[in-house]
Amino acid sequence: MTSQTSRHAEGPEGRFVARVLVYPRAEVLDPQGRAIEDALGRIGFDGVRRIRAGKSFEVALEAADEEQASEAVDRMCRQLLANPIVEDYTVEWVSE
Amino acid sequence: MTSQTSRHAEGPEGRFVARVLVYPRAEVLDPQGRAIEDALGRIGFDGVRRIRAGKSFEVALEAADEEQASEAVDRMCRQLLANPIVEDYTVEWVSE
Amino acid sequence: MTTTPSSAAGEPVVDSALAADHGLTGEEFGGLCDLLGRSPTCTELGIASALYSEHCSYKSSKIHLRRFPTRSRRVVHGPGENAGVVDIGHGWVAAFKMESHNHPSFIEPYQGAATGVGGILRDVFTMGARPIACLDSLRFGEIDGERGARMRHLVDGVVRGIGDYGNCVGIPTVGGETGFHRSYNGNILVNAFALGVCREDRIFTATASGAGNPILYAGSRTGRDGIHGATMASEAFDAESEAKRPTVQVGDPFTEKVLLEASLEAMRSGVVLGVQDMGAAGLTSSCFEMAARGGAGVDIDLDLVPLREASLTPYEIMLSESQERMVFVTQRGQEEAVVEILSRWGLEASKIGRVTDSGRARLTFRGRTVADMPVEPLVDGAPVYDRPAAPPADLRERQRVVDCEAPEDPLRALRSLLGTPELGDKTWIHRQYDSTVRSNTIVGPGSDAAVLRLKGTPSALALTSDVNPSYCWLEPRMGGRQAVAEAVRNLATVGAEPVGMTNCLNFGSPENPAIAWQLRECIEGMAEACRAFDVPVISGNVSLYNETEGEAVHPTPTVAIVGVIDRLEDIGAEGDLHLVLGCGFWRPGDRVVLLGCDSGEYGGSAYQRLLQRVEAGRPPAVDLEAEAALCALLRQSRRAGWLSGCHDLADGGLLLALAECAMARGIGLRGAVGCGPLALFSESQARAIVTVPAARTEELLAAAEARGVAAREVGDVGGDRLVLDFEGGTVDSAIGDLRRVWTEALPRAVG
Amino acid sequence: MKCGIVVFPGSNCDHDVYHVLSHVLEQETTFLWHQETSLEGCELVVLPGGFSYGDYLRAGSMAAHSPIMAAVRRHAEAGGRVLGICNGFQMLLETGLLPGAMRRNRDLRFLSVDVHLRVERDDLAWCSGYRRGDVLRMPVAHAEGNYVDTGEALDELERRGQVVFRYVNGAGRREPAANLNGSERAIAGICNAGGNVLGLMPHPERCAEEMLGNRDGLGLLAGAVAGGGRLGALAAAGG
Ligand SMILES: Nc1ncnc2c1ncn2[C@@H]1O[C@H](COP(=O)(O)OP(=O)(O)O)[C@@H](O)[C@H]1O
Ligand SMILES: [Mg+2]
Repeated sequence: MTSQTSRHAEGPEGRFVARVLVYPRAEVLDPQGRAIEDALGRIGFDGVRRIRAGKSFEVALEAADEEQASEAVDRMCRQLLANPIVEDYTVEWVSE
Repeated sequence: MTSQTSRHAEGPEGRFVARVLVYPRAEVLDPQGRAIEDALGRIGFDGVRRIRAGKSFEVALEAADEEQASEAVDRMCRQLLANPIVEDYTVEWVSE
Repeated sequence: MTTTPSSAAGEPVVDSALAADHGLTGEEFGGLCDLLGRSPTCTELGIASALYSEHCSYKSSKIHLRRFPTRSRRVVHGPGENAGVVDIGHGWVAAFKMESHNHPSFIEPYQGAATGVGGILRDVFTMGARPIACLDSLRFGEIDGERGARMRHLVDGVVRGIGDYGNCVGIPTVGGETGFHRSYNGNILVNAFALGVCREDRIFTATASGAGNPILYAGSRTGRDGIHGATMASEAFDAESEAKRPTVQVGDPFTEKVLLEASLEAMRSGVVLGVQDMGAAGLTSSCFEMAARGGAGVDIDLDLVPLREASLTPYEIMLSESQERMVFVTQRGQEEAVVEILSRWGLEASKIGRVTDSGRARLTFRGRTVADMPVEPLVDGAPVYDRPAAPPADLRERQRVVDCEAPEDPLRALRSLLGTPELGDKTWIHRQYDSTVRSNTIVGPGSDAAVLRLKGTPSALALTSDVNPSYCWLEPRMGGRQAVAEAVRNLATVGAEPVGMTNCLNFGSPENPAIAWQLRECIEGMAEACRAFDVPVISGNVSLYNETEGEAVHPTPTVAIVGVIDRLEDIGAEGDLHLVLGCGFWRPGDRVVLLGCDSGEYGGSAYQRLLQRVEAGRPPAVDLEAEAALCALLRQSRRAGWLSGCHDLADGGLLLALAECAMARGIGLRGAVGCGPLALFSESQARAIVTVPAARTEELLAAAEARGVAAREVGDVGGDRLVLDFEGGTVDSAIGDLRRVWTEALPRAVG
Repeated sequence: MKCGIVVFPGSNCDHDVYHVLSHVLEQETTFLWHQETSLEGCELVVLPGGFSYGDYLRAGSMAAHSPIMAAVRRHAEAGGRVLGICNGFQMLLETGLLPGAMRRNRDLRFLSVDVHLRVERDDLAWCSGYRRGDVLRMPVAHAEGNYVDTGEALDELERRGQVVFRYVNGAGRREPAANLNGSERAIAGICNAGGNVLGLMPHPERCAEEMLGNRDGLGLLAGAVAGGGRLGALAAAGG
């Protein structure tokens, strides 16, 4: 499980926006990615080497400070947004 | 539809990696995002203001140059990865 | 290649410690060294440990399984094939089997349950049969309150996993069962059943024969999925299981669907000799079992196996449990025809080796022989244990009869029972399953038995799965009998003759004498009942070591039986069949008749367990003759077209069964029974309620008398209330009220 | 009428439609492989239910790019009949032959139940067996049947009378509880402006025979092949 925090963006009144990306773990089968690769090949995109298909969440939350925001998002990922058994997630911070 | 191109990353031998984010359009109800907001509330995250739930694709492709890569990914999005009636997409470039 | 096999670069040294890590006893390891005449390579050790695991070898259960009757005039293939096969008439055969995916589902409920469905479907279509129906038998722990949070997550994941997989492949899930009990808190049970049909001359077996014939690999590429899965399924849980997490397999139902279509097409092409899917222990079990059945050997070049990651070792390639993979043996020189079919369906296929007459499995990797083992002794000569068995020390305590208090208000008791997840409506589950695809479903989930028409014939198939783990825990032999009896009875309610049984034996560790005893006793009870009803066991699966930190699951020998209704037209008017074969009241004015007698039995009953919070005493006695007589009467009445509905009495007893009949279509009953309030909840066996048009009552009663089955008229169908006089009072409730409690129970419990 | 059922990898209701068209309605019926480019003279083309390409990206999205879809489009543009059921409806949306899109069901779960539908048009061949306002019962079985389009597009759809079926309660009235997947305006099925392309989420092929306890769907399939005299009668009988 990788949790990479790059840049925190703080909006007015302690508002933070995180972007969570969730992908199947590298060693786990990604049937959706495979199917999309094949489909792109069929419709004539030959340059495509690999597709990973995942989920993306934009989480807007209030928190006292960066640290709390970061801690909360990390907990959300572990508890709900990602399934650590088959998925990895990364967290990035975006400005509103 | 928004297509925002930020930074191109070129790997060895004309290999590019794009990240495509696809979200329900703002005016379209996002049942999944809503469900996650509710679920997070139930398990005690009170700071959450809004969740948008979307898809994320990592596309590794070969192309002669940035422009071709960018053009190809944009076409993929329009033809397959996003449905413009209900979804917006953004493209970013990541290094390998 | 004649070189002595050696481990691949970077693999650990094989010694008895490594063997112990693989679950082999010192004796088993010694036996393996003797068999090979040398120390095994790493790959060989992996292979042997998989083949010697309980999952593949049945080493602790084999001696008991021999008790099952396995033959009848209808049996085409008994146990030993991927699925058993029985003749269902009109030139058709049915192939079916049930399998557990308990441990994987506990670790990752969605993928675990999904891949369980995938595996059982492959077992069926590798026989050449087209899958037409699934059942799922589920046991969960407590789901209430804080503590139940993880369990609710498991319920949700398992149900979505089963649904998403079966729905995508397009096989209807037409029934099943769902139970909750604290004994499953640390080990849930997910048993998946699949049934397929096939013209009788089109059945295939998983056999490798004909030296020189090519072996093709088809389907998904091999990754690091589920390595050690087979061994894992045979070990009890402990804290270390967490570390085994990365071994979860991910299912790809789309690939399964195309593999299904392509395989059936390839088998029809005439050039395929044998087919086997890669299930538990992947390439190992498929190669060894196919070779063993054909009395042959195989040479496999592991460099030719399509991989998802280039870095897999031969050990990993042989043990990977990546899903949606198959092995085909074709006529020599004809492999292209099969490759062509597969590729039309978008599937990769590659020739990975050939059949030999050496009787050995020889595996090469990067120019080196990494395994060279005799096939037959490893597959059929795996150790067999007669484990010490003894009744549990507290058996007496368990079976001590506890006085059961009569309810002050039977209606309140009924409502409490209806409001438990255990007895509540299961629609929340089965409405996530496509139950009507393939357009054969006459009766789907929500009845005693599902009924599927067989297109192009006058007949239908009926199927059901049953077991009462509390009964089995209190008195395993009786519980084993009861599971079979209830399944046969459920089939009889729709007039179906049982033609074959499959089962899944879910128990704790057989190394514990009390569990070994439970296993033996349950099997003995099941076997007695099978003989009494003349039902052959044609396939099955054993799942042992379902225990966590010494806490074993209740003994749960899940039984699934398939029955045949010869002529649907005998049973009722075509347009009414879905009503007549269901178990609800629907036609006002019909008479309600109760068949069978009550002996006031409460041990292990829902009333005692769920309302009085006691699990003790002896479970209801199963009188096999009485059951057989009741079932014969039900089938006779069905064939004669007398019945407009039928529901057997099971968990919860008479009042609950009547309430279920009333809730089904919101049509009630006005009636009376001559028993006290407590007896309304007794679970005496061999009983059923039937509805008949008033004009048919005489015939039915006469037939019952002729067969020695007690029969008494209870009342009339009609109105929107359930009104039942009993000795000392009346139950009177609007059906809508009962329905509300019943339908909200499960959704509320799962949150 | 010669009927063609397109088989995509992952189609799983293809045989069910075949059974009704061929054995119940006794039409000349054939399967068409998704990689073909010709419709072999079929007058009715059915895009069946199932999970084409696993529905891995969006339901119907990958099948929409199949070679045969060009021929289906030409057929539709020339006024030929095209019926999309469930996954087939999703494909019609993805190809743009019908307007709108699908989202996941409101409660994000697969939904397998009988629903009630109100017939909103009876001037189309498809509905020749029904009357406007008829309430039909049909099974649905889908995860992505939550129909959506922009407000203007929906208004336009309504104005042109392209809504053919709506989810209603047993009494024929719209209510949120009857619109289980959450579709905008309770839309269950729509047609194109010409009325020759129809898509719907429910499965008429699963309720077209007496033995299955429900024949409400037969009218639609009979309507689909209506044109000959005998067939018109059958269509009427199916309602
Ligand atoms: N997990 C499940 N999947 C599908 N159907 C289920 C499931 N659990 C229960 N059902 C259905 O709910 C109904 C009631 O189940 P149960 O009480 O076990 O029936 P019975 O006592 O007659 O064997 C049955 O029709 C059964 O098929
Ligand atoms: Mg029953």
